[in-house]
Order: sequence, then C-alpha cells, then structure tokens
Amino acid sequence: MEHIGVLASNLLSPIILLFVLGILASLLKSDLKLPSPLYNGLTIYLLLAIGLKGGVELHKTPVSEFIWPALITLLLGIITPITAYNVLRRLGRFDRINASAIAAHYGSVSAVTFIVAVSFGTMNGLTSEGFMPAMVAILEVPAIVVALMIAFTREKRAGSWQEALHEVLAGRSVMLLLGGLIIGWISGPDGFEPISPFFETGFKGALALFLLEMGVITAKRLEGLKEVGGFLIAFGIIVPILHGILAIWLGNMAGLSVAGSAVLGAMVSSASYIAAPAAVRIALPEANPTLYLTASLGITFPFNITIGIPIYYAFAEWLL
Amino acid sequence: MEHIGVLASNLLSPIILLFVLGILASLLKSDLKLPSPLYNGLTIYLLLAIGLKGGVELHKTPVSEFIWPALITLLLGIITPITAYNVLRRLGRFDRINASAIAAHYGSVSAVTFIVAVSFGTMNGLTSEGFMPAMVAILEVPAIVVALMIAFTREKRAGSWQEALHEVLAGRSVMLLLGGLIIGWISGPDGFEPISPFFETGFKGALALFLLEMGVITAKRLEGLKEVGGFLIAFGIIVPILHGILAIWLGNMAGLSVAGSAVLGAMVSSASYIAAPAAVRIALPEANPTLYLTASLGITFPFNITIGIPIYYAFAEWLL
Amino acid sequence: MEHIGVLASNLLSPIILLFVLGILASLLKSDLKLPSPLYNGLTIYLLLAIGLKGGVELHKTPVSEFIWPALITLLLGIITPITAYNVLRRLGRFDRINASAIAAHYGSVSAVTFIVAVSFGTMNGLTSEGFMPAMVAILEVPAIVVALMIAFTREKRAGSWQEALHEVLAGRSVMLLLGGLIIGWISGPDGFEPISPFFETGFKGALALFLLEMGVITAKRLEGLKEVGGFLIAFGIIVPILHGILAIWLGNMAGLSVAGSAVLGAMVSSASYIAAPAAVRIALPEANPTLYLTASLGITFPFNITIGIPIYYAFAEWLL
Amino acid sequence: MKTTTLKLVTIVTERILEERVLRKITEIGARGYTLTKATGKGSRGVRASEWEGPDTRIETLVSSDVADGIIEYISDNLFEHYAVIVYVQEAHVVRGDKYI
Amino acid sequence: MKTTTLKLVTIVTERILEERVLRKITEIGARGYTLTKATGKGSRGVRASEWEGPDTRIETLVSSDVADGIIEYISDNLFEHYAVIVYVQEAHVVRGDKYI
Amino acid sequence: MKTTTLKLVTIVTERILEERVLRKITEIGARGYTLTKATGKGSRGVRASEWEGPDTRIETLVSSDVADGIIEYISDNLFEHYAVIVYVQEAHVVRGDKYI
Ligand SMILES: Nc1ncnc2c1ncn2[C@@H]1O[C@H](COP(=O)(O)O)[C@@H](O)[C@H]1O
Ligand SMILES: Nc1ncnc2c1ncn2[C@@H]1O[C@H](COP(=O)(O)O)[C@@H](O)[C@H]1O
Ligand SMILES: Nc1ncnc2c1ncn2[C@@H]1O[C@H](COP(=O)(O)O)[C@@H](O)[C@H]1O
Ligand code: NA
Ligand code: NA
Ligand code: NA
Repeated sequence: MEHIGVLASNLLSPIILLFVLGILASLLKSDLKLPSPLYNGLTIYLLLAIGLKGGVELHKTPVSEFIWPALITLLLGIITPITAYNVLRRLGRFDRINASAIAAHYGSVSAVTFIVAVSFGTMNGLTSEGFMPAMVAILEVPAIVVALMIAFTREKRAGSWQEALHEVLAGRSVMLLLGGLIIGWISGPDGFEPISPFFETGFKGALALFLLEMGVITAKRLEGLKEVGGFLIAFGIIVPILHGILAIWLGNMAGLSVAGSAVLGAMVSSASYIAAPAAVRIALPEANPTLYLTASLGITFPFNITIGIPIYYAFAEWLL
Repeated sequence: MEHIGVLASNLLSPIILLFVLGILASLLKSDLKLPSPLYNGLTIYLLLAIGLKGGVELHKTPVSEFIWPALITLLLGIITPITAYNVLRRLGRFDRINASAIAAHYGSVSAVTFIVAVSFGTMNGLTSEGFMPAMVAILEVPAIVVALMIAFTREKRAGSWQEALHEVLAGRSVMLLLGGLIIGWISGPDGFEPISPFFETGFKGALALFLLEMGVITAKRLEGLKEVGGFLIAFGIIVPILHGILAIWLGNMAGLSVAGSAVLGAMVSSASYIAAPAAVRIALPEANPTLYLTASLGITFPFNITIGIPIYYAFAEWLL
Repeated sequence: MEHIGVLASNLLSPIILLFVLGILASLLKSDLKLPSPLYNGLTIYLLLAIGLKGGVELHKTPVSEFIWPALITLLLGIITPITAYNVLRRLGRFDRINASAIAAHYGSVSAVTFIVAVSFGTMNGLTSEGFMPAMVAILEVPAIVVALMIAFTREKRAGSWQEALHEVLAGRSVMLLLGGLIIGWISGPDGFEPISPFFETGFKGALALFLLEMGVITAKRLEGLKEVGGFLIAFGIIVPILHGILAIWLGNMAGLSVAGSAVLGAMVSSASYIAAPAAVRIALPEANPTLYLTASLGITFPFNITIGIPIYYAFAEWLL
Repeated sequence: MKTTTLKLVTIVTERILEERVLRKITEIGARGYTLTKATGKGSRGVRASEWEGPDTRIETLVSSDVADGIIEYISDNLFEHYAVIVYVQEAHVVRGDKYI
Repeated sequence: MKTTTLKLVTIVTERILEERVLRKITEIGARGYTLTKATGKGSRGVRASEWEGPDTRIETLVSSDVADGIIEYISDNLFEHYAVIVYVQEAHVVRGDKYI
Repeated sequence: MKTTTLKLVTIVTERILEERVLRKITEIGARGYTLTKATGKGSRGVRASEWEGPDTRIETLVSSDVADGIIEYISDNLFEHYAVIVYVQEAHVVRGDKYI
C-alpha cells in the first residue's frame, strides 16, 4: 500500500507531469517545444551543476568513504555493457553490431535519470550521498569503450574508433561533469558559495522545464516502437531492472546509504542518450539508430523516471 | 492627485521603463534585441509559470469561490469579440473579414498584460485572487472561435477553419497555460514547492527582460500607425477601456476583490498577439495583418500597460 | 606571502577555473560551447544587471560623492587611447591605422573584467563603491571616439566615421549599460526590489557560465599569438598595468576606496571586445582584426582576470 | 562520377505554412527536403510569422514533373494571400534515382 | 507553368555589413531578398563578426542589370577589406515580373 | 563584370560529420566554404544528430576537378551509412580565381 502511495507521489510530481505534458503536446502535434539553443543550454547547466555540487561534496568527503562506491561503479560500468550485449546476442538474436551499439547505451548513464532519482529521494526525505555525481562521471565512459571494443575486436568496421573515442572523451557531457567535479573539488564550499544560488536555487525548476522538452523528444521516439519489436521493448524494461538491482546490492555492500544505493541503481539501470549515441554513430555507422535511440529514449528513460526509480528505492529499503 | 501618483509610479517602474528602453533602442536603430530563441524561451517560462501558480491556487480554492468568476470570464470571452466586431463593422466600416480578424484579437487575451496588471497591484499593496491565471486560460480560446465563426458563417473562405482551430487549441500558449494549470492543480503547494524558486523568485525579473524585447517588437509595429488610420487607433484605446469597465463591473458582481476585478478588466481589455494572429493568419489569410497586429501590439498593448492598468484599478476602487 | 595567497585564491575561484575549463575544452577540440543565442542573452543580462544596480546606487549617492570619480574616469577615457596609440606608434612601429584601431580597444573597457574585479573584492571582503558601474558607462565610448579621430584626422579612410559612431552609441552595450543606469536611477531601490532577485541572486552564477564561454572564445584567439609578434604580447600586459596604476592613483585622489580604486584600475586597464571591435571594423576596415582581437581577448583579458586584478588590489592597498 | 540532372525547387514562405507545404509537396511526389530558417523582405511587409519565428526556406530535389506540380500547387493556393516565393534551378545529383 | 528566368545573386558577408548591403542592393534595384545565417571560411580568418554573431547569406532574385550593379558595388566597395563572396546563378521564377 | 564559372557543390549531412567532411573537402582542394544549419527529411529517418543539433548544409565553390573529388569521396565513404545528399550546380563567381 505505502509503496503505491510513493509511486503515485512520483507520478504526480510536477517534474513527471511536465514530462507527460511534453509527450501529450507532441502527440497532439502542438508547436510546443523548447528552442534548441535553450534545450542545449539547459543540458549544459544541469551537467555543470551536478558536476560542481559533486565536486564540492568530494572536497568534504574522506577518500575512504567514496573509494569503494567508486570502484564498484567502475566495475558496473564494465560489467553492464557485457551483460546487455549477451542478452541481445543470445536471447534477442541481434547481430554483433547492433548488439554492441545498444550495449554501449545501457552500460553508460543518463544524467537526467540520475537527477530525477536524487530528487525523488529528497522529496521522500531520503538524502543520498553528496558525492554521487562523481559516480555519474565514472559511469559514463567505460561502458562505451567496452562495447566498442566488443564490436571492433572481431571484424574491421566502417567507422572510426579513434574519432569515436575523442567524441566521448572530449564530448560536452564528460567535459562538464568532470570539469565541474574538479572545479568544485578545488574550490570547495567557500569558493562555491557565491555561485551556488544560480546552480542550486533554480536547479529543480530548470530540471522541470528540461523534462518538458524531454517529453517532446521522447514522444518522437515512440514512433520507433512499432519497428523495434517486442524483444527490445522487454529488454528496455527488464535489463534496467536487473542492472539496477545488481547495482543496489553492490552499492549496499560498498557502504552506500539506502538513498545512495537506490540512486546508484537508477543510474546503472539508465541508458545514455547523449554521449553514447554520438560515439556509436561515429564508430558503428552500420548500426541502426532507430534501435538504440528508441530503446534508450522511448522505453528505458520514461520507464525509469516514472516506475523504475520508485522500484529501486523500494528494493534498496527492502535490502536494508 | 493620488491617482496621478499611482500612474506615475507605474510609468516609472523598471518593467515599464525597460519597455520604453526597448522602443527607444529600436527607434534609434540599435542592434539591441533578445535572440529569438531566448524571447521564445521567456514566453514559455512566463506562460508555464502563471499556469502552474494558478493551478496551485486552484488546488486550495473551493469551487464555489471561482465558479462565478469563471462563468463571467467565459461570458466575456463570447461577448467581447461580438462588440468589437460590431464597432468595427458599423462605426469603422471595416469589411467582414478584417472586422472579424481584429475582433478575434480583442476578444482573446494578452498574458503579459495580465502579468503586468497583477504586478501593478502587488506593487501598490493590492493582491488579486491567486486563481486569476485560470481566467486567462478560459479567456484565450472562445473569442477566437466566436470571431472565426462570424467570418465563416456567411461566405466560403480561403483559409482552413480546422487547421486554425488546431493551431489555437494545440498552440503553445494553450498547452502551457492549461497544462500548467492542471499540473499545478494536481501537484498542489507541496509538489510545487521544490520547483517554486525557479518559477517564482526570478519571475518578475524575467518579465522585465521580456518587456525589453516587447518594446523592440512594439516599436516595429508603430510603423503601421500611419497606414491603419485614425479610427483603428481610437478603437485600440476606447474599446479596451469599455471592455475593461464591463469586466470590472461583472467581476465585482461575481465577488472578485478590487484587485481581482481590475486584473479581470485588464485581461478582458487586452488583445491577443500570440494565439490569435497565428489562428487568424491560417483561417483568414485575406485579412490584412498590418491592421490587427498594429492595433493589438502597436496601440492596445502599450496603452494598457502604461495607462490602462492604472485606470482599471482606479475604476475598480471607485466601484467598491 | 599573503599576496600570493590572494592570487591563488583568485586563480582557484570557480569563475576563473570555468574560464580555464573553456580554454581546455577548446584546445581539446571538444564540442563544448554555449549556443550563441545563450551567450548573447547572458551578455545582455550581465550588462543590464550592472547598469540597473549602478543606477540604483546612483539614486542613493549624493552628486558630490561621484562627481570626482566620474570626471577622472572621463579623463582616463581620453588619455588612455592616446598613450596606447603612442606606445604602438613610437615603440612598436605600428602603422597609423592599426595603432589607432588597437588604441580604441585599450581606451575602452571590458565589462566582464569590471565584474570580475568587483567579485574579487567582495570575495576578499573589500566592497567597492556601488556607483562604479556608472564609470563603466562613462569609460566605454570616449576612447573609441578619440582613437577614431586620430585615425581620421590625417587621411581619408575607407570606412565610415558616421556609421561607426552610430554602431557605438546605439550599440547593445551602451544601450544596456546606460539604459539600465537611467532606469535604475529613476526607479531607485524600491522600484528595483521586485526584480532584484532575478538580477542579483543569479548574477555570479551567470557570470561563471559566461566565463566558461569566454574561455572557449579566448582559446580561439590564442592562435593569433604566433602572428602578432612579441611586441604586441608585451604591450597587452604592460600597458594595462600602467593604465591600471595610473587609474588607481587618480581614483585614490578622487576619494575612491581601496576597492573602488582597484576596480577603476581594472576597468581602465581592460580592453574592449564588444563595442570597440564593431566600431573599428566599420570605421577602419583596413586595420587587421587579428591584431586587435588577439591583443584584447587573447592577451589582456586572460591576464587581467587571473593576475592583473590581484595586482591592482595590491597596488591600491599599498597606496593607502 | 555519374550524376542525374534534377530540378532543385526552392520555396521561401511563412513558418506557419511549413507543415502544410511539406505535406503537400510530399503528396505531389517529393522524396525529401532540406529546411533552413530564413528572414526576408518582399512585396508584403507584415506576416504573422514574426511571432512564429523566422520564415522557412524549403529546398527539394525532384523530377521535372513533380517540380511543375509543386509550382502549380503554390501558385493556385498560396500566392494570393501569403508571403511566398518559389523558383527552380537545375542541379546534378549523385545517386539521383533515389530522389525521383 | 510560365516562369521567368532571373539572376539569383548570393552574397555571403560579415553580419556587420548586413544593413549596408541590404540598403545598397535595394537602391540598385532588388525588390526583395532572403537572409539566412551562415558561418564559413575563406581566405581571411578573423572578422569582427564573431562578436556580432554569424555571417549573413543574402539571396536576391533580380534582373541581369541589377545583378551586374550589385556585383559592381560589392567589387568596388567591399572586396578589399571585408570577408565577402558573391556569385550568380540562373533561376526560373514563377510570377517573375514581380521581382524586376 | 568579369566572372568565372565554377561548380557550387552543396552537401547536406549529419552534424556529427561536419568536421570530418570539412577536413576532407579542404584536403581535396576547396579553398573555402559556407555553412548553414538545416533540418530535413530523406530516405533515412533517424540519426544521432537530433542530440547533436540540426544537420549541416555545406556549400563550396570549387573547380570541376575538385567537385568530382568531393563527390567521389562522399559516394565512397558516407553514402552507405550516413544521411547525406550532394548536388552540383554552376555558379558565376566574381574574383573567381581566388577560389581555385
Ligand atoms: N526578389 C527576391 N529575391 C529573393 N527573395 C525574395 C525576393 N522577393 C521576395 N523574396 C522572399 O520571399 C518572401 C515573401 O515575399 P513576398 O511574398 O513578396 O512578401 C520574402 O520574405 C523573401 O524571403
Ligand atoms: N570557395 C568558397 N566556397 C563557398 N564559400 C566561400 C568560399 N570562399 C569563401 N566563402 C565564403 O565567403 C566568406 C568570406 O570569404 P573571404 O572573403 O575569402 O574570407 C567565408 O566566410 C565563406 O562563408
Ligand atoms: N529530395 C531531396 N531534396 C532535398 N533534400 C533532400 C532530399 N532528400 C534528402 N535530402 C536531404 O538530405 C538529408 C539526408 O537524406 P537521406 O540520406 O536520404 O536520409 C535529408 O535530411 C535532407 O536534408
Ligand atoms: Na547504464
Ligand atoms: Na480581450
Ligand atoms: Na581600457
């Protein structure tokens, strides 16, 4: 009963409702849509804000406290693309290229899913560790590398491995997350204080506006559902749950709080839709973008922010 | 005397002065101008913010309190395009198409005029009912439908009635206002709280920046003044006053406070410049945009935010 | 020792670190970059905010207090392009056109350097006079006029003197600074209060985001360093220091506080990169933009915000 | 390199008509199009599109027949009341049969 | 469909010159123009326009004489000091007499 | 006014390829190019570029040989897997020798 209340409270929070409004507007063929420079700017703002806040927290945290979570996150970044790949190949009968393309997405992370997971906790009085944004940064890159390695080891590919690596490492999301982390870590709470109103006061509202646009974008991906077939739809829901549960269990063992483990679960379960698609498009142009974008954006993202996150919290609490 | 003081305080408020700065910059051929994605983004922000805040207030308000104001607003949305149309046809000798095109604008509503009217009240210690944004949503659509019905009943038209209706109903302003209202209403004050800093703290400043750009846009419309003739100029001032007075009187009868009636007056008097022009351009392409845009933006908008709003407040107080 | 601590505290503040991140991202060929409408919008916001805040302060300040600083600033706006011109001609053997083009930049002012200088003071507990933004407005135009007069008095030029003057006077930066000043001055603290959260709370954070983009832009200018030669590089560091010291000394005599003198030093030392380039491009198309843009943006701007500003404060304190 | 000669039809019109024009030219036979944002001036001054953002510039590579169909549609339906310009050029396209 | 053959003149230049160029080509006889934002690279690297936003790409459909006039104006006044490119193509325009 | 007749090559492709294509066409011999942002529809629906912003529309004025080289590069390397269109027109360019 109580879990259903929590689920409802998530579904009825303005952030999720704005996401739904975006979907509806798009389905109604409304011209509602954030101008793309603004959508872009909001992404930059959100990534930089979580980087900075994570860095400021790292500044205050003894290494001993986050070394285990960090190692476990790294491990998950290496394991999850492999599990995803094998599920797709063996159960889903996907060809090698598309399987590794999709695996790169499910191994990497969606920063917005992470933020929604943190917010969900705060709303319900559960605060996750302040250094969790550092885990997002750790989780972003390795999976993409692992997945591309799988694709490139066996055969020659049309795409460029080096260009793809550069696209990830020098990509906006890594720059902002990692750059923000380091800057926050160097300048600490005192240095951060003057700029914190900008990056904290408006943060959740900016996220809300961002999710409106995410709704519009997700709606466009829903068209792909007809094409991708039932297996991928199931994959986009079940594999995240499995990855999430694994992450929560490991997170718990690494000493994370209930909220921290749940947030780790949410991020590990999430699929990248910024860094991974760009890298995959360059490295594996033969892969079909409809598959990986529909799965990541049309299925896993909406599933996670509506139902998945409450599930991860429930599991983390149960585990305790 | 005191009224003159209030008028001056309005004219010298930064919001109005920024509007004047925008006009001046444009007349001086300055390159000052908000980039269009930003102007666009500000519109989305303002509409969504008033929708959300209105919804949160509705959540707290018993139906009995806003049912009468709502009905009266709906009534005014049906009456005012008809009065406007008749004045234009009978006194102004406009042809049927242009008369109904202009009537659609004067029956509908300008959200920015509404916001300025609310701010003016707050500045002078007069708080209007929190649910007034819901009235904006109610007022927006019916007048456009009524005016287009007038135009389409007698003759076949070049434009598309269905496309126009879709343009209004699925248009950004309806989506944001109505969507915001419903979301605010569902999530209530508690749900709204985390995102309220973003939508409330910055609201008036964002409005100020927006009015700077409105000044630039208004200045471009002033060129049309030479073309539209004296009648339309007089129309753009007198009809809003009459509509405003009617609305205040009815609002007062419906139990609205002084500020509430004055704000209702301001919104009923105002002319749409987002939803109506788009719908009219599609439904009545034969109508001359110079007429309706100049009247709405070049005359009524600046009149209302500078002189009209203080008049509506004065009348509402006098009526009490 | 203590000075080194202050210098380090500046270099490690998030504002400067974000600037460095922007430079690094650009050198790493990252796609990190603010969308141009956003960069544009941030410029508008920052200029308007300092105009408004300066105006509100002027409102409270008796004329006697700022008349001397104002006159001295005006004087510096006339002297500094002349010193810069002569150094470039006599020591640097630049031709007349390029010398006056560069002089226009070094006589005028960089608003962002000004803001960073004010922030640096606040961070170190030193508050400069609230009316200092008025000095930015005073400093912006005269030097450009003086420098162009030098260029135009001797020979006929390809460019248009009138168009250039219009470009400066009706340019965005003058409109926003001066317009903001006047509006702030008219409406005073009470009028400003409702919009102050927007223009004050977010100010430093917005500046931080802006400096990220300034880093990206500066990095592009660093390419020019190879071309411009050693003299201009030395010029871009030494002349600002000299101008700064002169300004601090005069500011001190005019009764400015330590922080006020230091801020005046920073602004006088700074080189314009918005108003001046546009005016010079129109008035002196024969001048080589690589020279003045590299000097202004590639050398003086980064020098000032990292090392220059602490020097100006140190000198202002020493002078006391 | 073997190229096919096709017609490049360029249409500049009010943003508000974008959806309708794209739908129609697809019906008439265009297999693709490229859109850019544009502003401009012509014989009409005002349009609703200031509020709708800039105009839209549509380019489509089509066969001669389709080009004629598009021109006819625009002449018959949009010229009278909307801001619109349309012109045709030749273009040599690689993999041209894809677009016919 | 009857079309007229006109000259399509395309000019890409620094944003800062936009107003001046538009004024001049109107004086020379252009009856309209379409603008898009552009960036680019040519023989010059730097321009003031980085601060002024992107370059401007001007397209105007004009008669042969006006095209010559525009080219002459640009060659004589802008080529030396500014970043500018201009080229001419033929285009078949519907309702073409409107533009001459 | 003396003009040179050159090839105007227009390429519309995914934003993600912009840098690569510009590097290649410069290697092949293009002396400059003009970029505009575009969106569009063709035979493929999806691309990664929705996240990367709009497509890129590249115009370059080049000699006949360079045009052939560019077309060949694109046919051989990009056609199969990426959203891309390329077409060639003639254009009369003032100061044309600058671009060859
Ligand atoms: N002579 C011309 N050359 C290029 N574009 C034009 C010309 N005339 C009109 N246009 C474009 O077509 C749009 C509509 O023109 P009009 O219908 O004449 O108002 C304008 O906004 C311009 O973008
Ligand atoms: N070969 C070319 N092809 C297409 N556009 C060019 C070419 N060369 C120059 N441009 C454009 O013209 C602008 C000015 O060129 P320039 O005056 O050579 O620096 C560049 O920024 C490009 O947008
Ligand atoms: N027939 C066409 N006319 C104009 N542009 C086209 C056409 N077909 C494709 N395009 C452009 O080329 C891009 C890639 O096309 P495609 O590779 O067919 O998906 C599209 O997004 C359009 O911008
Ligand atoms: Na993941
Ligand atoms: Na009305
Ligand atoms: Na200076």
